Amino acid sequence: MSGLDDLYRELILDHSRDPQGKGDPQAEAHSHHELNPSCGDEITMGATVDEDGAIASLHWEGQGCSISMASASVMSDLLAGASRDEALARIDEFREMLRSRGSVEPSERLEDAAAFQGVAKYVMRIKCAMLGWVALEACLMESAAT
Amino acid sequence: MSGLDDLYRELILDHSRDPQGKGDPQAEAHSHHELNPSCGDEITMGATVDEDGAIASLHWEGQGCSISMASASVMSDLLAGASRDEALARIDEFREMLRSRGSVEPSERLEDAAAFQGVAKYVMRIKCAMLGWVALEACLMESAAT
Amino acid sequence: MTTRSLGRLRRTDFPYYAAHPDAVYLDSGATSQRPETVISAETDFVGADYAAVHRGSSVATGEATWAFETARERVAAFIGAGERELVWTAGATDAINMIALGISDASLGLGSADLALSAGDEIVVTEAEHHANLIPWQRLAARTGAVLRHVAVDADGLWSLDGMRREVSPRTRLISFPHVSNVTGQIAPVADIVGLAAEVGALTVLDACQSVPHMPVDFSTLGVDFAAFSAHKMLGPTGIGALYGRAELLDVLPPARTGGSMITTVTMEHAEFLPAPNRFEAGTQPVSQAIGFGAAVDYLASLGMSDVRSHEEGIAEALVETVTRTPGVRLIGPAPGDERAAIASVIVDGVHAHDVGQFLDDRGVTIRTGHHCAQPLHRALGVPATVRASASVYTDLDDVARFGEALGEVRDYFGVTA
Amino acid sequence: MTTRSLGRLRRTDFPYYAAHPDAVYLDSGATSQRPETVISAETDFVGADYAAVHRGSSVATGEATWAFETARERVAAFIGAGERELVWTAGATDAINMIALGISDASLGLGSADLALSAGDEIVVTEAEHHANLIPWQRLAARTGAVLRHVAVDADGLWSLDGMRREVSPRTRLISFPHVSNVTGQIAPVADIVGLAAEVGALTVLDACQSVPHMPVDFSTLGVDFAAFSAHKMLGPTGIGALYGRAELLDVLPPARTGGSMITTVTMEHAEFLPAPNRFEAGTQPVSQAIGFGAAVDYLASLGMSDVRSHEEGIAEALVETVTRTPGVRLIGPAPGDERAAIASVIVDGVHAHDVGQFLDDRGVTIRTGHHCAQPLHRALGVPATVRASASVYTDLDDVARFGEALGEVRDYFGVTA
Ligand SMILES: Cc1ncc(COP(=O)(O)O)c(C=O)c1O
Ligand SMILES: Cc1ncc(COP(=O)(O)O)c(C=O)c1O
Repeated sequence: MSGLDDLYRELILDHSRDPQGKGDPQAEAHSHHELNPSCGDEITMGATVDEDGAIASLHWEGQGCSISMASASVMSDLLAGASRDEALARIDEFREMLRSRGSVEPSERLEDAAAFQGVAKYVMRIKCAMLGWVALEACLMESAAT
Repeated sequence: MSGLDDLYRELILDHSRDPQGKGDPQAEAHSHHELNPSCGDEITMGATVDEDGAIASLHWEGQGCSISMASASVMSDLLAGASRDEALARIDEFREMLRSRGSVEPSERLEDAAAFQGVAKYVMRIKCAMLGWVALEACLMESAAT
Repeated sequence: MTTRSLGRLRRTDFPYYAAHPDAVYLDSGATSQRPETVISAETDFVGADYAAVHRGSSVATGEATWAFETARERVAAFIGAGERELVWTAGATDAINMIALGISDASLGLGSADLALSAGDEIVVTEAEHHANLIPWQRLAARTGAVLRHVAVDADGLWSLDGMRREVSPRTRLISFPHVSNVTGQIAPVADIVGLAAEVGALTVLDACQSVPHMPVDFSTLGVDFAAFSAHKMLGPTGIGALYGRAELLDVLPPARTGGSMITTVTMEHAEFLPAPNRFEAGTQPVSQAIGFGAAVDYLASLGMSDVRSHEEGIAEALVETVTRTPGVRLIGPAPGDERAAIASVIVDGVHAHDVGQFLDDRGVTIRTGHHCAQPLHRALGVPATVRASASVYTDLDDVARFGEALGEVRDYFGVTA
Repeated sequence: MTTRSLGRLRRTDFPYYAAHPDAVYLDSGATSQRPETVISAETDFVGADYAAVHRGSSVATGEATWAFETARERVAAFIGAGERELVWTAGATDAINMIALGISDASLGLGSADLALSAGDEIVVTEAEHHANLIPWQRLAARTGAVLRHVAVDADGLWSLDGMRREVSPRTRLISFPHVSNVTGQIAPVADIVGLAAEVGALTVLDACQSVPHMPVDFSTLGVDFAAFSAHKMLGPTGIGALYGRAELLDVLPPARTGGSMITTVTMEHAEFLPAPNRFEAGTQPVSQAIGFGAAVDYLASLGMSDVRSHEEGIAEALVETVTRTPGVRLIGPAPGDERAAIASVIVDGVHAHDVGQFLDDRGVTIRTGHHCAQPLHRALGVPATVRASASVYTDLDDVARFGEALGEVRDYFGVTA
């Protein structure tokens, strides 16, 4: 697999062409906007956490490169329905994998999100892959505070 | 002669210890203050030009290194009584000698001021040697304009 | 192979190409490669005889001192300025800020009243500005109550003299504009705008970052009041740029940055400033960088800037030709056949600029993706980012061909139907 | 031979000494020599893989990118700052101006009202300031109507905590002072002044140009709000320095210099700025210089700053001892036996400082003569200029001995009777 194909795995290209979880973030209890100032990519993520602390609903909109769009899409599949604590733990794992420069193997719990492993070698793209995850993290923090 | 002895010739050290032409510059018709901001040396030169265009009287005060003081002193001896045009010509010759990096031999007309030839090799000291001469030049320009 | 003769240039003059003879470097608009002479000018200077430049009498010292003192002369001569009209700055951004902050101080009464702006006075820029030639004027307007107006760009990202004419009025005090746009490659009609400014008595500021490295530029002939450019875009080091200003203006513009070496007399209450250029050069200067800058200008001058321009005209034509025949790729900026600098920014239908950039990078082609510090222009184009190829003296037709080849494969890779 | 062990230092690490093993360089207070590792860090970076730092995937690129990104971490760690608290600047002078201009903008309503100064507010500095830490505050006072007060120095050029206490009042909004005086070598009682500032709610700014290169310095432990220092005085390149600021202050201080790379969203009307440190880093940064700065800090850290300080304490003692036993030479600054940095400024009875300097230069001893950008201090001493010897890590006792020898011959050469 060439470096590039390792970055743009089939799963990622598929998600970028047909992103999951799109919808009106403002309709959720909490929403948060994230911008990558270096390229203009942006995502607004919305989430509603139910009384048991589970993500009852999650929707986002945004524009950007295939990595940022696919990553938000895969995350939507993975974390919709998860408990707040579980979701935060997955976000941490995802971040750790990306920042490891390839030294950290993705945990099984990341499921399809493991496909973003190849991003770790492209320092300039880590921010793209994190965009949606960081936005959800902010929503969950806010929901915990209220 | 070592480089240093070529800079600090006996004549220069003598003049710096016993400077000529000192007196109240404000008592002259024209006076001008020159400062070397890099070291704080300063000279106020005063000159009175008579109706025939000759320097009837010339006095200065100031403080500074031996080069600047000796140079003002030697200039006083050389140019008191000279015509304005002659004086301006000598000032030009002196400047040219200093800026030549040693390539221009002093003209005989510079008399004792030729002793400053060694300064040409010390770029940092050219401004010191010029201080009094530049101040006189300004007085003469002013006298010509009035 | 280069398009037209740049006789004295050897790609191997550049350590980058010596190490990577096959590299396709098309990001000179962001920052350029440096010839070995520029690198060694600095290294030699900071090595064996570093301290000596300040004082001393050895032969080596004399040479280092001479190198430093003459660097300003050489850079000034290169852009048609007197020595007193060329100020060292940290870069072009710093230079533009120095003008804006100086006028701001003048407006607060800390310097020449002639330069002061009052509420309602107008500053005119273009919608094509690099942020460096936009935000400093926004801040100046906010400080003084002046109004910032702008000439809009069209669907191709171009602004026009007519548009400028509509924005300029007797209230206009300052017009700042890009000599060459870093996104579209559009070349400004400088003489016309200087004429327009003269009609209303406005100052002119030229953002010359993308012109000075690529064509003969003589600021005094052009007649602008101020100009700014950076060494790192013209084969020189980072950490240094230059502010050009007409001597009589520089002597009265208040220095925004104050400190050592720019003064005559300082008391605890008050400081008197030196004349230009030194009044703007507070503190220890980028000494070795100035020497590197001098070496960069020497290298360019040895090629001849007219030859550089005709070489790059050839590259520009080839870029336009290559891009316009690639399906699904839209070229912004001047129409094919029209004058432009050797800059080509494109939008690939269906593929985000970042993904295009990553693909080209994988094919060994270095270009730039993003808003290129020109968000308003990109907003007008309706895209957040473009893909920009930009050339310099060492760019050749093979570079363009390999760029074109890779660009042609992008949409297929990302599965976009043609 | 060094006074105390600086085990890892080899003079030949410095190309200057490799070329001139007998050089007596006592002008490190002005600018320092650089080890080969600093020079080659830059050269390696700008050579074969220059462009690559921005994007790309080769191993060399990865290393260059890593070098650039970690330089800030390393410089920040060196002075006890978080990464977000360390801003690259063009130098210390630029850093101090950035604070003063930022507060000026805040006072004009362009940013945090907390930082705004009003007419009658007071700024306190010392009479020992370098012009870089004086004129920017004069200008800020002039812009805002604030009053600039100062602590006077005594006949030896020293200022005191008591003196500072007399100038500080509830109207004091900012206290700026030199950690180490570049003329007297006096070391400030930082903790006491920070305490004094806290009592009245004033900000503190530390001019750390002459401390960071010579002793362990931890700004967060010291508790100052802002600090400034330059790379070229600490074995690093010219063209770069740093501003330290507590994160919560840097996030609200308006950026004086605006342009690319310091923004989030820009429209023609308005720009939003990034958080610190990037909000202060407009335009292309001194990239290779940052890498050189990182290498300089690595070199110093490998020596250990406590060991550097005790080495230089030995040099300071030797300087004081040598100077005080030379007839007709007056040492200014702290009394013999009192704490001082390895800086000794002297006045030679009957010989102008410039002439002393020329004589020493002829004997192969490089020192500095002049007002050292501290005219008010020299006015207080009653002389226009002094002769300054200043040390760094590579200075040894032989240097001091040869300086003493030459100094002993000066008056005789100029025919001054003892
Ligand atoms: C105490 C002090 N402050 C400020 C400065 C200014 O530093 P720079 O010239 O590197 O900006 C210096 C050095 O000249 C200094 O010694
Ligand atoms: C047109 C234009 N103006 C200004 C700048 C800013 O130059 P620098 O980042 O070197 O300060 C650039 C380069 O980025 C540019 O292309």
